[in-house]
Amino acid sequence: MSRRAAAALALLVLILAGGLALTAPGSLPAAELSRAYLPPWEAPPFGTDQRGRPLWATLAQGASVLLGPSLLAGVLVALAATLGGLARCLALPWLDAGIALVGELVGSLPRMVVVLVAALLLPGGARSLTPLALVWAALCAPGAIDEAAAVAERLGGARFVEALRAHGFGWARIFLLHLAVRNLRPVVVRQGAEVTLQVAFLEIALSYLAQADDQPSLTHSDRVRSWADLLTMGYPSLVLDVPTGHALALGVGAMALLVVGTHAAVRAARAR
Amino acid sequence: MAGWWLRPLLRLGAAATLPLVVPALVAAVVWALPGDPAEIICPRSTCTGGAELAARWRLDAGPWAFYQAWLGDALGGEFGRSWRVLQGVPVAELLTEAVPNTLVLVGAAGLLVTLAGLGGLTGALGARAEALARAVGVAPAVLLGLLAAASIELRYGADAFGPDAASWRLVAGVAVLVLADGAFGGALAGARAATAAERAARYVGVAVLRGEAPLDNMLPNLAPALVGQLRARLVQLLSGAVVVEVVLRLDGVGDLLWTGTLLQDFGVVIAAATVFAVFSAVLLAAQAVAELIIGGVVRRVPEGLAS
Amino acid sequence: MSLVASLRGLTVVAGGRTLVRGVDLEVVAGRVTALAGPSGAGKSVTARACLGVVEVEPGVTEGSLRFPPLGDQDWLAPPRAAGELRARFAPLRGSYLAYAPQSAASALNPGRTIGRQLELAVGRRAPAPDRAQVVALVRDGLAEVGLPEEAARALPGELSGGQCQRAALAVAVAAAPRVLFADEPETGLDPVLRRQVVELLVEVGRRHACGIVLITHHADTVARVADDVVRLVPIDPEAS
Amino acid sequence: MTAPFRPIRAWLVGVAAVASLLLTGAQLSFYEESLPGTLNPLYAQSMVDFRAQELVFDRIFYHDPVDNQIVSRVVERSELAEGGKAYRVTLKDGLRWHDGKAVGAADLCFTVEAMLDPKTPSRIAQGYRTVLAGCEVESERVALVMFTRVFHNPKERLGFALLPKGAFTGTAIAPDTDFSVHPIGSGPYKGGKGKRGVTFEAYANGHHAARVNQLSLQEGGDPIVQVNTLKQKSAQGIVAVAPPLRPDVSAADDLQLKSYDLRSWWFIAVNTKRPALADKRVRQALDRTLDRTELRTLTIGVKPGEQNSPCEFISGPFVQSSPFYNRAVPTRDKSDRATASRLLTEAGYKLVGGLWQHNGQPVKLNIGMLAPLDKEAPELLQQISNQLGAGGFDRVETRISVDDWNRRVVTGQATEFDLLVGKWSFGVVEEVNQLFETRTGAKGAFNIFGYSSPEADAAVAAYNAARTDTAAADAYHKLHAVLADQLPYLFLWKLDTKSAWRTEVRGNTISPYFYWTEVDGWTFGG
Repeated sequence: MSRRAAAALALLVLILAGGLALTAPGSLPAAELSRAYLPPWEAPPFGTDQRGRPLWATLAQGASVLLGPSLLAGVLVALAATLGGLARCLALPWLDAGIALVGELVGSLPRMVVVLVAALLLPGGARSLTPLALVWAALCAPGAIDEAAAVAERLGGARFVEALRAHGFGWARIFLLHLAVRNLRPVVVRQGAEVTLQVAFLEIALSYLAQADDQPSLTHSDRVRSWADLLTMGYPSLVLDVPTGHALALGVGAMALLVVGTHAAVRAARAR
Repeated sequence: MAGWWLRPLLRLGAAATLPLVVPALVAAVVWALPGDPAEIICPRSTCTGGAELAARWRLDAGPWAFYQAWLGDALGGEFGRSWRVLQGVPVAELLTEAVPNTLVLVGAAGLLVTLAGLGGLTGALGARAEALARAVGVAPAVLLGLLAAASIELRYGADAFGPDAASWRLVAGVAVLVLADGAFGGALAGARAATAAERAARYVGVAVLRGEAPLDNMLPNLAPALVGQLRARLVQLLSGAVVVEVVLRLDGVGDLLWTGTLLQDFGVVIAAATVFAVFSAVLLAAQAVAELIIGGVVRRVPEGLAS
Repeated sequence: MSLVASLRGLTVVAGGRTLVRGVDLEVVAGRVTALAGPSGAGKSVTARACLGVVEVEPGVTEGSLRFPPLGDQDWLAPPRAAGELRARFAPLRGSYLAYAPQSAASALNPGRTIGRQLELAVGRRAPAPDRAQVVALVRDGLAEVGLPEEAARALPGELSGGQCQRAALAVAVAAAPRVLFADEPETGLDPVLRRQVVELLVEVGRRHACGIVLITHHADTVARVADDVVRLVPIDPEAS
Repeated sequence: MTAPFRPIRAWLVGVAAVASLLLTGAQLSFYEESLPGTLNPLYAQSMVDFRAQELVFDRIFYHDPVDNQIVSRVVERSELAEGGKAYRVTLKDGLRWHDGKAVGAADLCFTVEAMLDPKTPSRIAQGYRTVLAGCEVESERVALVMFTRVFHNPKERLGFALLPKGAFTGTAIAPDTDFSVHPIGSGPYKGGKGKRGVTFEAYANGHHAARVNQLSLQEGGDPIVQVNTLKQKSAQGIVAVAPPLRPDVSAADDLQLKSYDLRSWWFIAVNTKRPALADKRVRQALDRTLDRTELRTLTIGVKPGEQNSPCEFISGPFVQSSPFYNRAVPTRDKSDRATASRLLTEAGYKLVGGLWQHNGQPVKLNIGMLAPLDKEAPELLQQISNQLGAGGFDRVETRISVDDWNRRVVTGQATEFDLLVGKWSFGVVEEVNQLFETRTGAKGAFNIFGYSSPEADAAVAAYNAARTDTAAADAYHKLHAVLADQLPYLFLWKLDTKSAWRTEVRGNTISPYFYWTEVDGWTFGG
């Protein structure tokens, strides 16, 4: 798939998810028990849940819950990686050692454990994904910075910059265009996309686990549903003859959409 | 280069302090939060053993005093009682039941992931295996866990989550943990990439001309990177264990941490988080020891000359 | 003086292009045969073919190679696929045939001490020496190339360029080879070191009654040390 | 039971359990609404706790489910003494605790003293401190219980569970002791609480001979999955079946739908302490903003006019079948938005941009609901919120876990909420004093928002002074009328609970409120 086609696909997924998130209803639509469990062909576009509510509302609300924070986390990590890569070209050994040390410490603990302890200590049970997304981004940043710095190292680091300076290029042009845009772009976008996908799946996992224990989710208020609800609703269809297969398919489809989007973004940004 | 043994020793130091740092951090954050710390740790109305707990853990005397008291107890195996996850049961008892389950789960998964690394190193597992593993690995642990739980429930019905299906759930848990979030695929890809990069180095080509085996030459230089990759992968397995244990209802430390967080049972959470810190510390220490061994092998000299 | 290697009519083809054609080479124990020619003439390809390591396809298409002390088996007889040659020459590499690489700093295994690498090389001698002999041979190997005994404990990264070149030579010779291919030993060295290394090579080679094939493009080196010269002329692509 | 012996005992219990399984293989597994919080009767908080503890402990006196008479399994004789201010109880002979020790008068007096001990921080004990004054052991099986005053129903006042003196070191009993997980009782089953369920093993005793060897309590997940699991014979019963699934259960021929009289009624408590809601007219407006018929249809799935509907509307804090229910006070089935806005404007509210404002401040209602209610009336919180939104109120909703409800709401600490959706159930004594009496000392222990009104206090005083049932009924009729007017609670409906059991389970009489009182009569073909 050419880079241009990949970029188009990634953009399409982003617009689709963004559109869904923006059109998400503020609270649960009214229930119509008579229209429960309708398959997609009887109640387009995605059928209804056990309360007769259209599944597209759950899909949209799920997108609104996880899209913002996961994109935010992805962008932050990408930014951190870019800065890390540029810093490696400044030949500041103490900075490189410092980043390595932080990376070691942060990388030593399982991320989910850190996120859960943070969730416990969040004051007043702040039911939002953003703080947890920021914690996750902070945990991923050192690894991303390391990898970007390695790319800068292979380029020649400070020597590469001096060579370009010798050609008379300005600092901005060197750091922004040559380093950031041309050389660091592939690794930085990949790191950002990976974190975006991880945070989105983190939200789905946390919401699903909360429902497994019949407790309110840590990541969103009870007013809205998340994609985890599609999985919970669809699970019985695997085990019993309960007509919620379409909910499971929709949930898995939504997750697949995220995967396609992030992988397309990575391919679009890959080196020539 | 400063003594090669400096970095492993630093790592050993980090391993020793990690289990001490985690509870300290949690205590510091609790005191930094608005509201009365004692109310967060052991609210008076139900955790009425609180008076005695408040005295023993010196909740009123600030974070440092609490930390020292808690740590003193913890080293003695006393973590106080759970007042919400299983009210009345000593947290130590919950841990003694949970820790072995997590060790078996993550241990077995870790073994398979190590095999993936070796497969990548020796070339036994090729590009096709990597592509397949990465494709499956795209699915997150919660999705694979859900499918595994369904398959078990189809086979065992209602007592799928009872005692007699426990061994099947463990096997499914290991499979999910290994395959999900690209654990196996990542380990294989990482090892293959590192090996390919090393094989391209000149000294390997020359070693072949000298009649030596390429792998034998690469190993000492490749080992530190592979050990580092493996440790990061095992830490990722610990992270995935939380999801797998809850979805497949394996009573491990991850499930304990999750239930504790959900029910805001502070004693259980700080104990479970510290156990995870101990697991991570053990991995760090293992990596340090491995690096020391590798350093020793690299610096080996024929005996006679060692004078 | 006995003939240790005789190569007749070697032709190596890579894809559509012929790298070398019709190369003849006689290597006599104790004598230095220079394999000279401009870079790209196929000097390295010839040396590697003699070591049975051909990474191109179809690779060796014609030529015969005999090592008289081992009998009159033609080691380049078909089948000549890369894997086949690699396996066939395996027992000879590092024992009968040795290879001293150019710019040794990046050719020695960074993860092994010089002493250890010498020990492994010595271990490939036939019959295998025992513990005491190994230590003695390693000590002699170092002394022979003018390296102090402490160098045994050093990693290649901790030695200078010249020291690495000497160490690489010591490792190559440690296996008591009968044929030693020295690939551009002067590269990356300053003029003074360059002269010392070449002389050391010749002196050590003669002492071990080893047939040396010196690959170089420096005319003055050829003039100074070579007993015989085989000049390779690059093949004109249109002509082949 | 000192620590070293516990492993050995546990091992023995394990062997016994396996042995009993092999013998009859009769394990009856059933789904509860949630796991019991504790098996220690002093700290029972939810209905689930009371039901689970009924299997493990004997309540001294209890209501016979058939004729509602007050009877006992542990008391041989009992008579009033000291002019009605004391009660002499003679226990039966041959009763044993689950650890084999004999049950004696010392245990009865220990239980009373434990409840009177101020260092036992149990709310149930706190309630009994206004009833019991002390206890004297007169002989090995005779104890004299002293009351704080003369009661017209002394036996009903001794409805608490008997605790073993030998299992505790002192009368101060803390909630988080091992007893709450491995209790020792005298009831038909010995209980052991695990993380994922509770197992009960039959314990033959002088007064109990349960025929089902083992009961296994599990937390019910998705209601649909529960019903289907029942159909597949993997479980035998569900304590509370969600209304939408009841037709499905009654349609299945190998399942039985049995009613479980919980005498419970649902309410929305209003925070009378909040200025914006202090005015009675505002609460009356809220009451008219709600449309109970639509709520019932959407959440419980009961259509208007349905025959013997499980859910009937109420106008006060009692169920219609109770003698205390005041039929003169009408229920408000439909919403009346016009009157509601008139009342609000009278109370000084202004409608700005579609939202009500009270002296310049937008009124944002913080609504909380007891989480497990979601199972019986799916999304009730959401529908109430939608209706209040349509009525012009800004609002935010939160589901409150059972722990937080019992820990903060019932004890009056959840003052950050404006509306709290909950449910009260009454078993032995249908007494609502503690809900509406001004909260002073031991009085008004369950007064959620600290509501206080002289008329309500007067009605409660009249009830307390009543010597006869009719006098008590009149007092509560007056209270009903007062509350219907002042509306500290918006009274929703009575919802009786239905249980589902497989037909192989026979003789399964379900006692009101405590459920398992007659478990000895249950049999299970297995």
